[in-house]
Amino acid sequence: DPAIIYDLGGKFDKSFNEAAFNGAKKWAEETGGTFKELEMQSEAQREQALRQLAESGANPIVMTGFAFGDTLNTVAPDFPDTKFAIIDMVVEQPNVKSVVFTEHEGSYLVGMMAALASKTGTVGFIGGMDIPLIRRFGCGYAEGVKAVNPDATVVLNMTGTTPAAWNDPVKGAELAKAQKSQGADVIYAAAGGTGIGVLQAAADEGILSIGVDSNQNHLHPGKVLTSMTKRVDNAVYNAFNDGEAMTAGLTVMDLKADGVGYAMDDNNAALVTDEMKAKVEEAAAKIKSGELKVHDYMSDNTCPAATF
Amino acid sequence: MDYATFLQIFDTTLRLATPLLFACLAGLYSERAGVFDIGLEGKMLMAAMASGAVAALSGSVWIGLMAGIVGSLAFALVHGIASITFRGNQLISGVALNFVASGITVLIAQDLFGQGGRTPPLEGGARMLEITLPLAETLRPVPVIGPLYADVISGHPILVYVGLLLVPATWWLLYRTRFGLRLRAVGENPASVDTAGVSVKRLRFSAVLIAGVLCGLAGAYMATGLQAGFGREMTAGRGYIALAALIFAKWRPWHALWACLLFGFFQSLALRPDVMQAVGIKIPGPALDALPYILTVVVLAGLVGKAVPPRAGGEPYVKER
Amino acid sequence: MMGAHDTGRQASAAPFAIELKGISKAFGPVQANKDISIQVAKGSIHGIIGENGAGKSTLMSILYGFYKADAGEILINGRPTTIPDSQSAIRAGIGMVFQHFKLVQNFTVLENIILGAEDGPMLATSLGKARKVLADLAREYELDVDPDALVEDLSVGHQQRVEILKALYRQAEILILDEPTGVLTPAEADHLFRILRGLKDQGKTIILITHKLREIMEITDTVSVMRRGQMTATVKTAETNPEQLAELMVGRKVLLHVEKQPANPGRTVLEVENLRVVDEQGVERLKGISLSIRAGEILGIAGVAGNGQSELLEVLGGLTRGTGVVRMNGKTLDLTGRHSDGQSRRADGIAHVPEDRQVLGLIMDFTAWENVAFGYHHAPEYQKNGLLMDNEAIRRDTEAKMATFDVRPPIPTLAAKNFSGGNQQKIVVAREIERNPDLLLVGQPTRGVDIGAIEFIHKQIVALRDAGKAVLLISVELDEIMSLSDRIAVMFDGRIMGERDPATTNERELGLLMAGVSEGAA
Amino acid sequence: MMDKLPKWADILLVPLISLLLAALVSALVLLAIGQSPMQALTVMVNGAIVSPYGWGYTLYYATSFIFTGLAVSVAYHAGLFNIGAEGQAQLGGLGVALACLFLPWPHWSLALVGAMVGAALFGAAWAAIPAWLQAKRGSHIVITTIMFNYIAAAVLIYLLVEVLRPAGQMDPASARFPATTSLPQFQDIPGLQSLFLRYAADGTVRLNAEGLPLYQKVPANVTFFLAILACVGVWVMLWHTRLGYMIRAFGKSEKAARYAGISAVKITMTVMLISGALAGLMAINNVMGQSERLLQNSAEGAGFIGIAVALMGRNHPVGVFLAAILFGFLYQGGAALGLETAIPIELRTVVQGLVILFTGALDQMVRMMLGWAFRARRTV
Ligand SMILES: Nc1ncnc2c1ncn2[C@@H]1O[C@H](COP(=O)(O)OP(=O)(O)OP(=O)(O)O)[C@@H](O)[C@H]1O
Ligand SMILES: Nc1ncnc2c1ncn2[C@@H]1O[C@H](COP(=O)(O)OP(=O)(O)OP(=O)(O)O)[C@@H](O)[C@H]1O
Ligand SMILES: [Mg+2]
Ligand SMILES: [Mg+2]
Repeated sequence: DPAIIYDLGGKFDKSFNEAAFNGAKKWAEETGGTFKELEMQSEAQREQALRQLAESGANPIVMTGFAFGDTLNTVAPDFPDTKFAIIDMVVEQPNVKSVVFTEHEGSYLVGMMAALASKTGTVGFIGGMDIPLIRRFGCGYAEGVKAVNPDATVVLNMTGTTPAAWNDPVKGAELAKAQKSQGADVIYAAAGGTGIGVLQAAADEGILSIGVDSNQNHLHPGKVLTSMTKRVDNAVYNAFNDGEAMTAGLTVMDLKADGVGYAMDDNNAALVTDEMKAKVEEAAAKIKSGELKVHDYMSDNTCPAATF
Repeated sequence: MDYATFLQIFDTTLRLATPLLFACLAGLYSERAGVFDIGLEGKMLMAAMASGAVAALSGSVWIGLMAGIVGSLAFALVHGIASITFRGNQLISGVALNFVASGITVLIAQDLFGQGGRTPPLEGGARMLEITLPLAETLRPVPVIGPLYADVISGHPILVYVGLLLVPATWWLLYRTRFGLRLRAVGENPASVDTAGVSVKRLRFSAVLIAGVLCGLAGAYMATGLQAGFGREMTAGRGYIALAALIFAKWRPWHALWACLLFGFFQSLALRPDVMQAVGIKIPGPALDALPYILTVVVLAGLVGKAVPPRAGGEPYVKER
Repeated sequence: MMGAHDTGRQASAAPFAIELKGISKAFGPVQANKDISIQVAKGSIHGIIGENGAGKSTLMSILYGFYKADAGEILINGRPTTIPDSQSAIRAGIGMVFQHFKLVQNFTVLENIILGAEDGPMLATSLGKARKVLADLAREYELDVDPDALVEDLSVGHQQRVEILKALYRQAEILILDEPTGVLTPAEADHLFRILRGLKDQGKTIILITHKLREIMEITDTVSVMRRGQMTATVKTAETNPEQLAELMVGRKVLLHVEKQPANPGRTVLEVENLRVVDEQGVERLKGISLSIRAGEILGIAGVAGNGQSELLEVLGGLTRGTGVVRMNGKTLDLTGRHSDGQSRRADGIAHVPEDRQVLGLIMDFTAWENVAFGYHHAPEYQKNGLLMDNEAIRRDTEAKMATFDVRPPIPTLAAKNFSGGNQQKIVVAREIERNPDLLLVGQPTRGVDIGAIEFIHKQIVALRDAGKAVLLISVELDEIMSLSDRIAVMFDGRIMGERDPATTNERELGLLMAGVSEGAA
Repeated sequence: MMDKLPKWADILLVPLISLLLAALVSALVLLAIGQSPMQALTVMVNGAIVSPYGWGYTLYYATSFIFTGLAVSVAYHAGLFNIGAEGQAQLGGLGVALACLFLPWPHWSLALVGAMVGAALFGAAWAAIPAWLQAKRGSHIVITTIMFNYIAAAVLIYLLVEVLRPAGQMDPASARFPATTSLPQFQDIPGLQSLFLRYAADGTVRLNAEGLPLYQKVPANVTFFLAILACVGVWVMLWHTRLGYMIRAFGKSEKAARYAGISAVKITMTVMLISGALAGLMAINNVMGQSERLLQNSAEGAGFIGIAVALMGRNHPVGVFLAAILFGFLYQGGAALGLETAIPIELRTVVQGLVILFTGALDQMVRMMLGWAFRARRTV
């Protein structure tokens, strides 16, 4: 059986981990297969979780989150016959598949959307743990905003410096309220479970929010502008489908490959005008064709559009 | 830092200080009666889970609130039985109940909702709505005072106001009523109460149960007012911060209010590193998080006046050797 | 002589204020009260005497509903009354002043008085009323205290007044006082007795527990004697005398006499000059003590409890700090620094039998052998291999000591708490005396110890003296002081009032000194 | 009021009954959430005892719990309730990390000694301030050690995020320790090694690319033997040295200790330093022996479990050892539950809390129940 390990924040974070869960669920529903799953409770458990699943014969084993990288590097060689897949991190081992996403591209599109929807000219970004990966979200977003409105202000906040930042809705809500008081009327949350608090506070305060990873538009219908979808579900689904035959190596899921995007559905149809959509689609096409290149924070740890 | 930011931080302070205040007052009743209570955290957590779950199931925040109080009371009762009836170690009982609460809340919530120990987000009538105080909008244009009233004082869930009112009420109860006199006496010298013909057990049980109700309010506020639902470990050490505040306040109601507001202020500052940086202070986030604990140690060290706990605190009352 | 024989006649007259029938009470294995019956006439002062642990306090606590009797019956004013708790006792008109006061230290006098007797749920009304009543009571009975003072700021005598006022405020008709004078100065005691007489004149009934025969003779109308949980007799005070009471108390003819040769004092072992001790509350407990003890003599210190004797022992034993000069075998002792502790004192040849064996002298949860090493755990003969304690050696030593001192049962592995009080005391005395110290400090050596053990312990102390060692003896029992000491010093209010030769002085003279009446005035 | 129990009943029966009560209540909880207690027990036993892999983990956890249990016990003998073992263990981890990262070690055995010094020093240092406050200022050690747990967490987050995290790494953790500091785990120890061989489905030993046999890797390591030594050491210290004698005397009666010339300040400080050092030494097991780098929250609550272990083991090293094994079982079994069943892993927290409650706070109730039982037997 395949297996999946969710990172801190948990399977039901309505965001990153839940997207992974949805992919696994889809696979199970389609194939009728069963899979094992584990949720992390603390940093120190990672190795035991990995080993325990591998010992139990699970194959392949998918894990969500960069934080598994170091552990996987030491565990994978002990189980040469087991296939591993890790999301958001590159681990170079003969039996590991690494899946990374071009979050800056998706964030660029929702940044444009935010700038188009904003009336105040100020928009917000609330990141989870302050790491280069999340800055990649923030940087792409800021670039998208500036592309539409070069005078716009982007208020950037990070929730914390430890994995606890993925699961702190109280702090998310307070940061959202603070950003509103600074004039932001659209806030993009790239913070896992913390985002629940951001979206809730935005809805309570009567401003718009942007979800992340999963399609979160339904959480507060008519109040979530859109969601930057990161198709973790597809990555998990594909890995499960490949089964033991999964090939090792790096897979980049970009806009062109539908790895990232923005979500449109009934819940936000009224918020997004055709004109807005047209502008965003135009940019998307340029990115796919390579005509427009969004800056990747992780390529040089700098961001031309924003300072962190 | 402009006035609006200032107001925003105080607004947050008030919101975050409220659960601390309820728990701190809970500890005050219990410890003033001579029963130490390290289990504030567990009771809050239990109440948060119970109120979040019942509010989600019933759709009514008020039924949820009652459930939160009942959940917290159940733990208070066990603490009472262990430390009053069976004269067990009050500290150990509190520590134990915190563990039980930390685990059992997840077990129950997971069983009820299957969402990893979380309740579904609360909506509509299941949430505690913010109430606007009279004249808030009318007064808003008044310079300085207006925004302060409209943005900071007004616009909180009802429990915030209940918490604030509980401070003078507690003061009055403790220092102006018969019950308060006896409660304070039983924490100082239970034998004096006993020989005066008043039941030590009954007094201590009532104090412990009052603490249960107050922790219930704290937890319910967290799950239905501050946040929209319960999440595992959502009290995040607030019970211990409340304990710290209680020591900081030297077991006095008005001081408790100031201590909780101060610690709430630290918490709200920790949320706003940008503000700290803007005014040129660079305190690492973890240092801000740890500030209440550090301050408490400083107080305990007697550097800021000595904190003398109720004299009979922590000791089970034993008549016969 | 038993009070029960003429019940018939008395009952036809006024009923007794209190009548107890067959009261029994056990604490675990300790039978504190055994089938006790007693009658107290209305409007009288009834004394109860008995040795430590005889069960006096227990009996009164039962009457006050603090403890529950295992068996027996209580009649108040002739009516059978059950007293399950203090509330019922108060309702029955009983008030009690405990040996250890039951006051809330950081409450005011007024708050202490209304506690449990408030009128209605609001404090304001109760406080107002209490203030008035208190003023009346103060006038009536000479019971002045500042109603707004904090109890912790009051002297012991005033705290006692608060306790009495508490009882009177609850309109007690029967007042029980448990050893009220133990902590009082003689002047305060006299004042108390005036108050008690006043109360008696108002028709109140008073039960007074005391150890002091003088007080019994002075103030009571009838007196009951308790011994080992039983009531041995009740007599009219006018028809008895101290000798008879003492005999009833200990169960045989007393005036303990210790066989000893005249002292043969040698060089000076201990010299104390201008020793002062200030306690934690900042009260000066020793106000400049000077004394000296020579080898081969016993210096007895007499005094009412609480006049600084305990502090003297403690500062010499290294438990508390003090100022002044103390020389032991010519060496000046450290009274404030690193070496002002029990270990250093032992190293300097001082052994110490503390006043309270259960709190200081023994670890009750430790075994007998562990207690034998207590304080001497650094002794070389108890060590092995340089690093470890030689538990085997300690156990052997314990067996030897238990044999010499006839400790029963002679089981080294038994926990101290499982020995009787007398045997506990023997363990402590054995441990200290067998060290063959140059100076033995010994406080209340025979408190709560049975007669046989008393004689044995006395012999050991004298034997130590005869071996050329110095002994400082502190005891509240004048008899003990008189019969053991070679010289007697009397302490009052932290000072030494004077020194007497036991051969030429008498109880009266010592009593005056103990009451603070100085030589000139005497 | 209460009948005295025979000593053997007090030492054996009371903890046993408490454990049964805790198990009973846990079973009721399981039933209430619609799970089968029997199934849970089976999964736990299978996951934690039956296979070498399982007990490799059980003993790993037990090793940590022995150290923290001893830490709590030693302090308890002096009448001090050290709730700070968690923070002290985290600081111990810092000591281990610094020793392993910044000093060149030629061989693991030397590294072990160095890391032990680091762990003990840092753990003791973290206990020193609460100890000093208790000894000198009378600040309640329970409260101060709780506060110090939180402060420790903050200190570690700061250091891991700002100081120890290698450039380019995203998770807040130190760099990996050099390979020369790697402690032998059970599958590396000759004699134990063959227990951990991996077999293919056909029963043959599995080989790696180089043709060498593959072993199951368990985190239990040589620290386990150190833990046993620590038990013996603590036992000797408490019952066969002057220090232990003074600690126990002080713990039973502070006043009497003063009479005997035992300094409250000295004993409080010494005992808390020892306690902190023992808690710190736990880090050898998890930080050096297992993760081989310093992670955030490395102690994972073992400091708190130490309280349960000490209470359950009656503060005697033998008891602590047995209780630690029991809790190791509970922990590994709990992990198996999380993997194999729908029962959340938090069940083990509940059991842990209940054990503390029944052994530490409701012990009088248990004694009373036993008292009745004894009396009933006598009258029958
Ligand atoms: N609460 C108690 N628990 C257990 N034993 C007790 C208790 N109170 C008293 N005892 C025991 O009962 C016996 C009688 O004690 P009690 O206090 O009545 O004596 P007493 O005559 O008042 O002595 P004293 O003159 O020392 O006050 C003693 O052996 C004492 O140790
Ligand atoms: N709480 C306990 N839990 C488990 N075993 C215990 C406990 N207490 C005592 N024992 C057992 O009793 C034995 C003796 O205990 P202890 O060390 O207290 O005895 P001792 O009299 O000091 O022995 P020694 O003569 O060796 O000094 C221990 O080795 C142990 O096997
Ligand atoms: Mg008495
Ligand atoms: Mg031994």
